[in-house]
Amino acid sequence: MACPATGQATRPVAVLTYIIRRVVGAFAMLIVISMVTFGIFFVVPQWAGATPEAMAARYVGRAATPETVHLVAERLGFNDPVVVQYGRFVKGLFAGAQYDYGAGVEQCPAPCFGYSFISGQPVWPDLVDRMPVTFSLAIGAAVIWVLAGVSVGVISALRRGSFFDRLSMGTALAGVSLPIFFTGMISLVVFSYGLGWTPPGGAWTDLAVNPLQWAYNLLLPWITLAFLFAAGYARLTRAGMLETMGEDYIRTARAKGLRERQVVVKHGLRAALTPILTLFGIDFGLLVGGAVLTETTYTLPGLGQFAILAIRNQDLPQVMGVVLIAAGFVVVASLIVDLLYAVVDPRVRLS
Amino acid sequence: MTAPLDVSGSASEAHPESVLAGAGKAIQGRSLTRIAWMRLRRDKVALTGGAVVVLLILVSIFSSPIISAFGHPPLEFHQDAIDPNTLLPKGAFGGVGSEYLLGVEPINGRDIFSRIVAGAWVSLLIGFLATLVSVVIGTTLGVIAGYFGGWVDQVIGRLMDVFLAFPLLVFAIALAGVIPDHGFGLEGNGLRIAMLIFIIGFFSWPSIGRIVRGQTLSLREREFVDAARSLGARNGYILFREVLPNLMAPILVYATLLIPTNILFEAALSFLGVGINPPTPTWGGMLSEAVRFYTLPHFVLFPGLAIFITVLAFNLFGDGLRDAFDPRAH
Amino acid sequence: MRRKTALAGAATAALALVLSACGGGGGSTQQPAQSASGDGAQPAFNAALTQVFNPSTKKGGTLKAANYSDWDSLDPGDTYYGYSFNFGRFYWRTLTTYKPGPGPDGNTVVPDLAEALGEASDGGKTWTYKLKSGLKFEDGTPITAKDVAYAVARSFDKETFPHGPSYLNELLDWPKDFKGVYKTPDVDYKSAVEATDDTTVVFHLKKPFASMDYVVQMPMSAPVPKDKDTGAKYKEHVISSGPYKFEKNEIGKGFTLVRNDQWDASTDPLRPALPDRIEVQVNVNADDLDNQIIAGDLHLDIQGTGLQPAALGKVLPDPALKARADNPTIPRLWYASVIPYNKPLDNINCRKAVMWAADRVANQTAFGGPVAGGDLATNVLPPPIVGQEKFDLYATPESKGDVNKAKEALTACGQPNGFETTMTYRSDRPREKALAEAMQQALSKAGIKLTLKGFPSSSYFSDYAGNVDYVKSHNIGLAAHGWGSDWPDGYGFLQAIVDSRTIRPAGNYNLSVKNDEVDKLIDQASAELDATARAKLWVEVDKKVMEDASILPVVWAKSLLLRGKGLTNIAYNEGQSMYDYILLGVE
Amino acid sequence: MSFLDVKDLKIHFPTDDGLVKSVDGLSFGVERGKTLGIVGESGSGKSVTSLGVLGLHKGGPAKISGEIWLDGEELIGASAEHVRGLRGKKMAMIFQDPLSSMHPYYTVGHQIIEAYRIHNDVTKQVARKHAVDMLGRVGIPEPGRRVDSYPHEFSGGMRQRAMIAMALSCDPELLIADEPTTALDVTVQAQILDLMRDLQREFDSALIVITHDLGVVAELSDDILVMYAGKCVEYGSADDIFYRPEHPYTWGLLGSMPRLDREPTERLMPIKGSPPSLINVPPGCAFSPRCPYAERTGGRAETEAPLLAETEGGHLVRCHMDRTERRDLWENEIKPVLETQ
Repeated sequence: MACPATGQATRPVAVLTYIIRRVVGAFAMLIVISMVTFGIFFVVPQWAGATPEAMAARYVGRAATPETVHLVAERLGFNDPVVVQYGRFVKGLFAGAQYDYGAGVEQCPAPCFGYSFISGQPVWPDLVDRMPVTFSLAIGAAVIWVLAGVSVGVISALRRGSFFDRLSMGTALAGVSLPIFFTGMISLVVFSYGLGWTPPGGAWTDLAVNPLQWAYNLLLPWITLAFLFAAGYARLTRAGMLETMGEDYIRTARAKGLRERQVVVKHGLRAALTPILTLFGIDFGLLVGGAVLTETTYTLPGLGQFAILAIRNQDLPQVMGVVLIAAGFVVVASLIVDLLYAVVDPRVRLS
Repeated sequence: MTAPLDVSGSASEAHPESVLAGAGKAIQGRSLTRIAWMRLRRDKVALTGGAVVVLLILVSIFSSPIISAFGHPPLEFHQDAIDPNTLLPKGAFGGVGSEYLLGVEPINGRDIFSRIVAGAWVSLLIGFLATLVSVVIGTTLGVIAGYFGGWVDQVIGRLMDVFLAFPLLVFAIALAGVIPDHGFGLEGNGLRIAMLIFIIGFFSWPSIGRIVRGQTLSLREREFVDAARSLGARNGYILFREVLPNLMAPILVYATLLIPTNILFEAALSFLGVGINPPTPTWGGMLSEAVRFYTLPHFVLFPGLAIFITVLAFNLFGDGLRDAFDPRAH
Repeated sequence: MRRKTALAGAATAALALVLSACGGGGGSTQQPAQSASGDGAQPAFNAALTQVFNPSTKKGGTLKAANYSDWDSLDPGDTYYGYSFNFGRFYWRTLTTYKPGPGPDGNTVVPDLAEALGEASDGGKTWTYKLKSGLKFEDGTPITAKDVAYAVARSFDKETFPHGPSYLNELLDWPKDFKGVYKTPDVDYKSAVEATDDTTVVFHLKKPFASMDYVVQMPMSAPVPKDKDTGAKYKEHVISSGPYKFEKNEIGKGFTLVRNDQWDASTDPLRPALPDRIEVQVNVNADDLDNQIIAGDLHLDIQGTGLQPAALGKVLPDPALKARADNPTIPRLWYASVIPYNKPLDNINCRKAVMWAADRVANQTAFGGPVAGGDLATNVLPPPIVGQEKFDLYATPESKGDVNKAKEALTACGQPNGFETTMTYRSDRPREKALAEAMQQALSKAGIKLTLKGFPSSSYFSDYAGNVDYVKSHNIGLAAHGWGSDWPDGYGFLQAIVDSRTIRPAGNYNLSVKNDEVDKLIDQASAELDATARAKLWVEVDKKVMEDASILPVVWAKSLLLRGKGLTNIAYNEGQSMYDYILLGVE
Repeated sequence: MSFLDVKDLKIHFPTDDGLVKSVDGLSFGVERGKTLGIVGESGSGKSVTSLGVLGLHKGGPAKISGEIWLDGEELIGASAEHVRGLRGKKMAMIFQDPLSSMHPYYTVGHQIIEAYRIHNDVTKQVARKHAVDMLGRVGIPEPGRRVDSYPHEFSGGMRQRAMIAMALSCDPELLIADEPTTALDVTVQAQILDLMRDLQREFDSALIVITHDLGVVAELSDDILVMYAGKCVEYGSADDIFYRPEHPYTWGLLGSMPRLDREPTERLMPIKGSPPSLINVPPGCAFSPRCPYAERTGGRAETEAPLLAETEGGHLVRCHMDRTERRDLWENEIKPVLETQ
């Protein structure tokens, strides 16, 4: 994250250096995350006393013979030391890997996230396949929650103590206190299964196939997810606006004879939105990495659902893939936000 | 305030500055706590939240007598309350009535009221203790970062950034999914509860850490710290005698606001099936079963409301507390 | 054939049980059942059990099907799910298959690729199958005996195909140095399976084995052309030998089957091949799937294991929906293994105490009750198994358990005050969880204290209940378990779960039966070529296991299947224990 | 009537803790070309007064009464929109902390241009030229380049100059400077004060300087008003206040006046205690708890509020002590001590 500091205007070279440094940092972070994830799935079971065979036995059919289990353990490399297994994974990421499918060998180009232990399918195409779902969910919800949250927050701040303020802040507090798996379920029961206005859970159409259907299918998840976030953003915006509107420069703007609307929008909101931008970057980054609870509740075939399935199946290559992708999105989102931050707030120097 | 929990215990809202103003007052006069208390006493909404919190704590402590007075043991099956042909509860709205206050579960007819009362214990225990873990980690690292500054601050600050920008829920699920069955001298749900407390606490410390760091940073520059330092006080003494006492108010406020986040976190993990093992009733676990029976409104509604009311109460109380300690809110 | 009549009796009994279990519904279900036998068009409860419901020969239309999880593999050499065996017959043909259609005949095998059932020689050590003529793959190349032998040989490689059954690996006389067709392409495997000419496949077994016709109805015998074999990737495009071929296949999402114009109906009297297209989605949410079938958006739930609890609550109370349902007893037993590895359950009397103390009605309820769950099981073999007999060594009043007898047994075991042990279950299976909770309740009355532990299905047998070390070190005494037969005879059901010689360090399905007498009887039964005597011997095995008190039967499973709207030609098949998919058509 | 005439101005804020009487019956006037200094401790109500004159409390929670006449126009009763139109154009303000008073996200030039274009219908180019011009007039070097700088890129003194440029951009007839030099170091203070004096002469505007520091007004003001707890305690010409002060609070202020020849933190005659809460102001003299001479009033200080009374030609004092006693104290006790410093 950029350190807000007073200093000179940002120069292109500085920006480039900054980006390079951030990308290097991001790589370091991803490597740490991958090591920890790897450790969780290999070291923790070993603490619990699992042998390579016991681990391989998850990935065979029922009534498999010990020989089968042993062969699979060999094939998946469970007999090697953890370090070697991890090294193989990293090598796959950077140099690609080879996949022996019996009748031949397939080249899995870098970045190779490996092949599912369960289905034998390469992980990367599966991840790519699921991204549009999570993206659609996150973007649609984000548009709604930012618009709704910020406008409600601004109005509440300006009409502090009014009926609108009390009502919307009460609703917002309720909103942040409701778990999405509860609101999601209730919304499905009422609007999909009860009134039949919205499609049942699991409905997903690609945007390219039918944009209207796409939006219709995602409407309920969008609104539910947006409600949760909008509540938080409304509270934040309100707090931020109250704070900003008490700033000296707002008084200055008024003393200049500026119209109140301009004071609010141009001077107040602009400053109040900057912390929200940071939060939005993190929230959005986390969300595109997999909206686990929302996707579970609405059974949307996105990255979050993929993550849960992978974890339940203990399908390590898939887990690694989805965790790294999710972390990657967060890193990219926070990088973009930090760059934007520097654009929005001239006091921020990228360093 | 509680962060929206979808992807993770995402970045919490933080107003270090506003509470800082409160902390500053603490130094000038000892009456801050009294002023805050006076303000809190006038805040009916916060008081209601506080009362509900106290009630919930009492309920979870006295769950056994409450259950024996108003319900049936939470694990007991009641086939008589189930229609054998449909396996659904007999009677309207899931069998809600004087026998079963909130109706019964389908298939085996367990008393939902009792299960909710019994589930309060797990929710609150994990909510409180996980918060304690976060507060301990967050305060320690926050104070160290803020007080010593320099590279220490850099390292810890980077660590907080990493934690805040982390697919935490996915990670916590992965971790909770591979909790072994025994270890650290604990077994089964005892170990699971301990591990969940640790996992949740471990993943939500940065929000507190950031606030404490900010506070410490500014306290470090205050005259009374300078004074202590000029008198030759050691770092340890300054930290524990001068800095920490002045951090109590903001820590208290943010801990109160972190509890509901952690309660939601536990509910989410239980909902996803990596929380507390059944048959121990938990609210999240009840909801995950209710998903399959969405045709039964009572089955979804009551555990959901239990979570909602608890989290709301904590949030109301925490908000009130913050406002009380934050002079600028008035 | 005795088997047939015995089964018919069992089926009728099951039906009667259903009818009585449904109380007041008796009158209303009977009447539509009659009309169903008339023209088969009137929907009625259980209408597709004994007749083809809504029979039709009309071709065309798209069959829409969905699976709430995913195939282990679409490759005939690498799959082990019952529904996969059933559904796969759309795109593969095996040497034999179950006789399509309803009623007790359904669990007999009939030739498919083969002209006739197998010919045993050498006292059951050699089995010979003759192929029909005019068989072709989807690319028009003829199907020869070599393709069948190759398919069998390639399925040997468990490193490449870890999912499929290993019966043939163990039964056939493989050369010592054979490691599979990919790793040792030069090793001749004719000592195990060979094509003596273009139409003759010969299997050489290590020892006499009677049930070979049942084994080769499994898809390992579906032909695979060697030059199209891509090993682990073959599942992405299986070369069809049946009436449909893959149009597209997105693993993890679904696939589409279209007509295979090289398939010759004249070689295949079993498959009417009615729909023009078959569309399959996978990983559909189970509850949504049910809803879509109820609403008519989907025709078929491929897993064929029945409705989810949520949908039961919708279907059972609604007469119109209930009339679209069938409630067959399937060859599956839900049970609790009573594990003799730890004290005091190593003592047979302590195991008996568990048998006596269990409240079987509560257990049955936990499993979904008589309709959704199944009939109260008193012994191991389920009714649809050939020659099954029902007996009860631990009868208690109203089947609700007998605390006194349990305490007597405990005293005999030297634990008059009871003991503590742990019961495992699969945490993602609500019914097993409910069973564990019911057992906890019932056993506590006799002083036996159960601690419950749930584990994920994926690692249940490898890491926990099926892992001997784990069981021993964690004092696991009971484990929820369920088993369905690979084919409906004693060997097909019992071998994997009661033969102590199958027990290995991890990944066990036989969790608790360790009894020499049981093992001896199994050897005797599997070599017996006379069907009647064989069936009797399997009943003896069943009795021995119950005497050993190491399996506590819970229910003989029934499923509640819903016929999709617009489906024609629906019949429940005993052999598949679900609807016979190759018969289906759409309106 | 003066150019600006404030009569019995009261600005009260209702809060949960009670009514805060920030300004309670204040009257003063200032002519074009003249300067009024308003002096008092923080919390005495001086800033609230200035904001009240600008009409910045309108629409807020404050309760305002009294009269404010600007160039013959009454402002308290006027519409908010009308007063807004006067702000920036007819009356302008210079705030105390130029860093926080300028918007951090906009360039200095942008903020001046904005101020100019509110009241002047000109193109951006014209306004920009004006802004550069103004920056030059307040003594900022290279105004053509600095116009595109952000406030945080300026030094403190430059920022204050920019602030002044912004305030003067529309030639206001009334200029209020609220602690214009507090945030600056001493040498820069002097420069800014010189600049303001010069500019006032140039623009012939009425100037109100608000400060807690008598030193500032000493150089600028024609008249001085000393405020305490929302009220005027002493009013008079600069000479009256500096050479003939009669209120003990003014003495205190004089005694704590920082001088160039003294350490700024050193206080000779500190005023003991802190200003009273403006909620529930006690009856009697608001200053009495801190006043060393309170006992001389025979108990009246605690019970009876003193009135603002004229001692001689326009010199007003709010004190229970009689005039001779006050003069006596000043001449014999206070002045000698102050002079020895």
